[in-house]
Amino acid sequence: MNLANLLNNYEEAVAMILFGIGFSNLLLQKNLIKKIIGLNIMDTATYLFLALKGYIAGRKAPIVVDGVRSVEAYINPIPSGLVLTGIVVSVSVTALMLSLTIRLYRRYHTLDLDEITTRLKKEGL
Amino acid sequence: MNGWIILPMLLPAAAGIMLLVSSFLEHLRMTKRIKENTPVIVDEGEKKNLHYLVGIVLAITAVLVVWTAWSGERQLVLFYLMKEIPVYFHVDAVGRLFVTIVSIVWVAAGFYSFEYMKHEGEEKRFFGFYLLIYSVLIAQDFSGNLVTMYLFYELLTLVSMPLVLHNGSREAIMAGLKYLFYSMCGAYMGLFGIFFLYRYCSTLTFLPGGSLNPYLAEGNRGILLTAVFVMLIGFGAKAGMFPLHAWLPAAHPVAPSPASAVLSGVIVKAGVLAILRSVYYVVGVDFLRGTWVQTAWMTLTLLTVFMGSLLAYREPVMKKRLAYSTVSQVSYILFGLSLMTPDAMTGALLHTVFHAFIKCCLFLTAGVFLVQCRKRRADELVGIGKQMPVLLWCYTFASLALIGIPPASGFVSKWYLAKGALEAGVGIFGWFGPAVLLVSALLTAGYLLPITMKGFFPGEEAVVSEEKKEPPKGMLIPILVLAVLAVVLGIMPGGLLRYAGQIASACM
Amino acid sequence: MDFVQNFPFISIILSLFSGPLSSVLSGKKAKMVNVAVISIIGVMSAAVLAYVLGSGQEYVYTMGHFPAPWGNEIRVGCLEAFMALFFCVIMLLSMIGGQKEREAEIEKTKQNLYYIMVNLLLSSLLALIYTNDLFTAYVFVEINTISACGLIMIKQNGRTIEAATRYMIMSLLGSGLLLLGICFLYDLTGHLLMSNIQEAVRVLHDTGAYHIPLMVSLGLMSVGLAIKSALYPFHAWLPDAYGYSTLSSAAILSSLVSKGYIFLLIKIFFRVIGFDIVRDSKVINVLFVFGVAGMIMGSVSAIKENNIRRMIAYSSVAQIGYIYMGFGLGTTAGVIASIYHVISHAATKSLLFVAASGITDASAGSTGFFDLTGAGYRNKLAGVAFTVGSLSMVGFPMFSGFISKLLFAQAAVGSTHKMLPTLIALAISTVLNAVYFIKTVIRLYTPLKYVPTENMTHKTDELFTVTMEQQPFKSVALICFILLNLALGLSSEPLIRLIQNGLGMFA
Amino acid sequence: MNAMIMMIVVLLPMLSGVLIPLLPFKNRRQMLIYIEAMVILNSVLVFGMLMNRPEEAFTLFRFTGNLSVSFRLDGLGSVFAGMVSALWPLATLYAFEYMKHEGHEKYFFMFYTITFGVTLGIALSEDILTMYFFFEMLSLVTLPLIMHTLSREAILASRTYFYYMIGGAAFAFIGMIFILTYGTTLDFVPGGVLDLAKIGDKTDVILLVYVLCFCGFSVKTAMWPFSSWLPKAGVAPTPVTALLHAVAVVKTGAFTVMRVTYYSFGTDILRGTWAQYTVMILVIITIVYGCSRALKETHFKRRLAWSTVSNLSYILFGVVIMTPMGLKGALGHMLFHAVMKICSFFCAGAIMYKAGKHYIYELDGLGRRMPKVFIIFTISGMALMGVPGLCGFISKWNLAAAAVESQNLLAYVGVAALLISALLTAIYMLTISVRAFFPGKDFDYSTLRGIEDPNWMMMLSLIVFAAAMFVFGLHSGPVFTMLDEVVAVLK
Repeated sequence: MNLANLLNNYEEAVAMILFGIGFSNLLLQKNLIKKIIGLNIMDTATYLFLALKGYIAGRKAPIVVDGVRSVEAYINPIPSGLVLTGIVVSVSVTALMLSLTIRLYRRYHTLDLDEITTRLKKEGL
Repeated sequence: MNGWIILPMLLPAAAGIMLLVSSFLEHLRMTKRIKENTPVIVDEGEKKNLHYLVGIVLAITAVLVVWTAWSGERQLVLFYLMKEIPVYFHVDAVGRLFVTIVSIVWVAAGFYSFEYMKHEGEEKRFFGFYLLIYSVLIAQDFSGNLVTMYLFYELLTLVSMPLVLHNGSREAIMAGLKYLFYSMCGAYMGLFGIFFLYRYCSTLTFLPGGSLNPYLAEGNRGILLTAVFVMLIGFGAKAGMFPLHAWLPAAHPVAPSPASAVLSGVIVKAGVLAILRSVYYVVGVDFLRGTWVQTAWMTLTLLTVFMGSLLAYREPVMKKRLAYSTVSQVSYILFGLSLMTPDAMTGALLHTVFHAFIKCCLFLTAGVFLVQCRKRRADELVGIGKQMPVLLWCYTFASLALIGIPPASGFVSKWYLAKGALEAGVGIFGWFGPAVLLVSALLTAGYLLPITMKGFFPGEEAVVSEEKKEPPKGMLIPILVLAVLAVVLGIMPGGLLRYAGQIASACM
Repeated sequence: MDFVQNFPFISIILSLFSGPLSSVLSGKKAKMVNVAVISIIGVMSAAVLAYVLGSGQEYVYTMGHFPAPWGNEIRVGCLEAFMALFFCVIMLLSMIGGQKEREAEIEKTKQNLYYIMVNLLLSSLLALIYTNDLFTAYVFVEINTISACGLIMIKQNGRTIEAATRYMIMSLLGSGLLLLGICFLYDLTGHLLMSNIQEAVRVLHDTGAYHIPLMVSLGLMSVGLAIKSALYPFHAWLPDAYGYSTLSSAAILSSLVSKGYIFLLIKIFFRVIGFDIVRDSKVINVLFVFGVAGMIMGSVSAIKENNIRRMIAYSSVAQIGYIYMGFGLGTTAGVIASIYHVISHAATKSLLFVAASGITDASAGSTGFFDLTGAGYRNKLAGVAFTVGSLSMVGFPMFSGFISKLLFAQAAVGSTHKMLPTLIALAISTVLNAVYFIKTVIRLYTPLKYVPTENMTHKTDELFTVTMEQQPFKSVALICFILLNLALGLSSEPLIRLIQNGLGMFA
Repeated sequence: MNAMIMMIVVLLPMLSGVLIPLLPFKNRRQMLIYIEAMVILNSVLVFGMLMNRPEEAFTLFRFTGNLSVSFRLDGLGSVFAGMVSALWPLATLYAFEYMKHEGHEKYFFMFYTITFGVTLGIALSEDILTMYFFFEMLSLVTLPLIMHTLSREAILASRTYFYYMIGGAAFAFIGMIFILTYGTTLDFVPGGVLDLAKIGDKTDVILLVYVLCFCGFSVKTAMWPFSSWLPKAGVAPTPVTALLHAVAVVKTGAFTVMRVTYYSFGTDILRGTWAQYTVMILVIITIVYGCSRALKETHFKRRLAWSTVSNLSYILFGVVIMTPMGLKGALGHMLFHAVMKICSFFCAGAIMYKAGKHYIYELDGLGRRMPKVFIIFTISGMALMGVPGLCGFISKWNLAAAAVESQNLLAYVGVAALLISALLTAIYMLTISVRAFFPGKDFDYSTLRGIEDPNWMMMLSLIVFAAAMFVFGLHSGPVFTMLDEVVAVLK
């Protein structure tokens, strides 16, 4: 484990840093929109990581254009598939979160979750 | 004919219980009458009958007891309390001696109280318990093993407590409870010792010289000595030995005088008997001689002797003064026992006898002062001798005997105590003990004799009526008898001395 | 290949498609469909269970007949089949028990939406149970999250939306970590199918290569799922989500959703990593510590709580602590105890939620602690049911909780270092459980006249007695739950053997 | 078939109890006759069973493979079962009169009768699991009895009670698990079942677990520092306090401790270890602590409850001496204390019932109005103190003899504690009697108008118990011969 390793795998390092940023935003931000942005950063970082793992330098995307070439010509297609699935999941989750945020905003006119909680307590619900 | 042994116990017990029940029923009737607002009639004739009944029972019992005791060895296993532990009666020399003292004092005080208790009321209850205690005391004296003795020892406390709280005042109740708790405390400490003796002795039956099992005791000396010591302190409570002596001065003044008389004269001797039995007849003196237990015991008794006298000297209330005197005098006996020599033990036994008579006599006298002259305090008793010379003479003789002025009885016992102390080979205690006894005797003179002096020589300024008002015969005669006994036994101690000597030599 | 072997796949698909189907149906019809689907799946799971038990071994169902390592697989052992059956039963009973509340609390036009969510939830749970593919598991975890969120927020007031938001946030954190963990593992092994990964991990482990990344991956997945199943201290969302959502939701969420994640974690431990490797790692010690903390702290929070629903919710935190503590012991016996507790807790907790609602029905709808005074007399069945549930939670012999406590303790004795902490934590937690549950039970049986009324939010004349006839569905559900509890408590032997067999098939 | 009877005696009271609220009784009298008949029938069955003891075990049902609820009758169990069965009918008789006032009788008697069965279940348990099972059941079925009046106080008391019970059971549970793991069997075997080979070097852990388990089971005997529930539970109707809290519940605790100590862990591994000293210290503290609290207490029943705390620890003291003789002493005290304490509680109940007095300072002069009750109370007080001739002395004697026999220094301290406690007992019991009989010279009896001794139903129980105290006190041989046989298996 030395610094050289880190530099060699700089893409992975970037993915992890992004994940950290996203994770901490999701966890720590008060503003719901910022939380959702954090969520997306986090997910994207994962996709970046996955995509990196599937990528093999010098090869092409596994899309058959002119007849089947040998397997060596393409990168590993599975991570790409996973990334796609992940994007679908993340989009739907984001949509759900946003819709929840809209509802909360309509009710309480704020995006601060803690403030909403205190108001709820006042309402005594 | 061993079964006879039970009769003198049963008779007073049955009579006592009968009286109590009848007193109880009377109470119920009374409360009902109060409810119905009918006047309460006290039947004088009934009272007379009561006196006859009690008198007859006392007399018959006393005769029976003396006859049972002095007509040879008797023993009886009544039943088994636990496995291997029977309730066992056995008439032996010590029991004989004690039971005789008890009977004499009991009859004397009993007859005295016919007259005295008129002032106190609740006679049926009083005599009921009085008879019960008598029966328990006889049983204790005849007990043949430690557990039986303990059984009656504890019963004694319970049945004698009502005498203390007889008049039902707040003070009396507190004193009664105090008496109860001190005695219980003592009894339980005794019991602590018994538990250990049960384990380390081959039997709990009284055997002169003890029955400690040397094999078992080996290696457990420390705990065994502690147990014996605890036991001594415990049984010492009833005998008024320091540190559990405080009940005496509280209980005596509030009890009716005959009750204090028997408490002081006889019931405290139950403690002495318990100690005597456990030390000389169960543990055996050989085990204790020369140990720290003996030293500590001697120290405690001497301390009590001195302290009791001193407190008595400073005490103005007559009955309290006598109570402190008892504290001091009974510890003479215990000191004698603690020396563990035949002579000292003889002295102790003699002192037991003498002190019983003397102290009973003194308390009965004090009772007369109380009811006849309405005087509680010693310094109020001025010029008594002019009013009741016979009484005061009795008092004076008894006092002299207690102080130990020859030829009165106390001298003989103290002589033997001192002799025993000097022979015992207990180092510093050999001469220190007699010295304390002497000082205490001086103090005794100091607290008893002023009453005589002031009684006969009230001084110039005191205004004293010269009218003769001797107490009624019923009260005077018992006092007279006891006083005479106190003096005569001192002049002719021969038989008694031999008897005590035999007991002592059998134990060593 | 027997036809029965298709049942797991069919049941997942059936529930998955009945979801969209419900969207075009009216509320009433959607309900019928839902009940029918759950029942059918239950029957099918029972058939599968019988089949697996009969054959005595697991089987793998390859989807679309692509072989490993490319195809997606379903793997069925007796534990999986039993779990599916059990989840169906609990879900069915919870749906029956909470019917009246659903109709009252959900807008008429949105009734059918609720059933979409339930159906989706069921399908995701089944998929979590059956799947042999890690990434599929991830996808269904997310579906699970979304539908659970829907269940929470369906009763549309501020509380539930807020609770749903909080739930979503925590869940997403958890699934983010899970996803990252899966990616790491994929990176290390190049496989997504559990059995393949296990082989690869075994090789890695034996050679000692990539030890740290493997551990990181394991840690990420464990923590992710722990967050999702509300292990202390990640439980903040739980009381609100369980406490304010509609009855069926609360019952299902507490007894099933978190259990689905836990089951997935078990699979990861046994089928993906291998339990001996997990045992050697320090991850389980972390789980153990948090589990024990959860056992105590959950109960402490529950004691402080004045709202009966939230109290039960906090109790869930404590119970999940038990389960993780069982993992943390690092022995197979511990895991068996945990699985048994998953089952017993599911049965008990939903019983408690339904009973609590029966009690609040008889207390003018209030969940406040003081308002419940004497409710045991007003709704006798709910009172008895709550008592049974409480005793089970406290670990009273005859009820299911006792057996799980017994199993935990036995497992603990097998572990040298964790023995005393576990036993003492168990004892303390039992006492704490007793404190709040028995307090409530006694409150239920305290007559009204002995309680100062100023603490109550309602007037005593608003109270009325609720009989069994008035709540036929709830009563049926309660009686079934009670019987289930007794059955689990009195004859646990077959079930324990089944769990043992199932775990044996895992390895 | 012979073994079946064990199941019958356990289940019959439960069943007949459950039937009480369901059966259509025409009037109270019918119900009472039914209850008493059932209780007596069951007691007769129990004694029949004790006469010809079934040798084999009987399994009721199984929890899991090797864990089952099963019964077997051995010496120790016989003693306990016999004691319970002898006392129950009398106590029930007493309860009839007393409960007239309390209301909800049906439910009361339902649980009251069920408790009988559960207690017998403990007595007959073959293994530690069964015992634990009934132990928990007992906490549960007695809970409604304490709650019975449903007053605020009763509710609080029952809560405290249950928390303590559950806590105790939780720790007892640990012990059970260890026996399950390290024992050769769960069954009770004289001398213990621990498998030394399995334990290896973990003796200290076993000892710790024993201490925990001991504390757990002794919560029911109200051992310090777990004793405060017992006085609080005194809010229950007196028959309950008397029977359950002086006899059944608390004695169960003692009984379970005996089982665990002598039949599960085995005394050989425990004797002379720190575990023995620890529990003995706790017990000794309780002996003195209970008495001191009793002394301070001015509420009549609570004072008796504290006295129970102390006396129960006498029993535990016998147990922790960990010799057969100690067990014998403990059993003796268990039997005798049951008689003494039930008698004094019944007296207290009669006084509270007839005079409506709850505090000791209110009892002045009552001795004149209720002489029979107070005489019996005094006798029971003296028995508790250990006055020779009454049964308390005998049991104390045996305990102390066992302690001295064991040659354990701490046990000597225990003997001293026993005696200190006896002294304190004298104070707190006799002050009551003295107060009642000697209220002071100028006491106004008219304030006590209309108070008198209770009717024959209550008096009968009292007189029987008082007589029993004398009989056992004067002639304890047969009892201890029987106990000797019981403990003979341990040698």
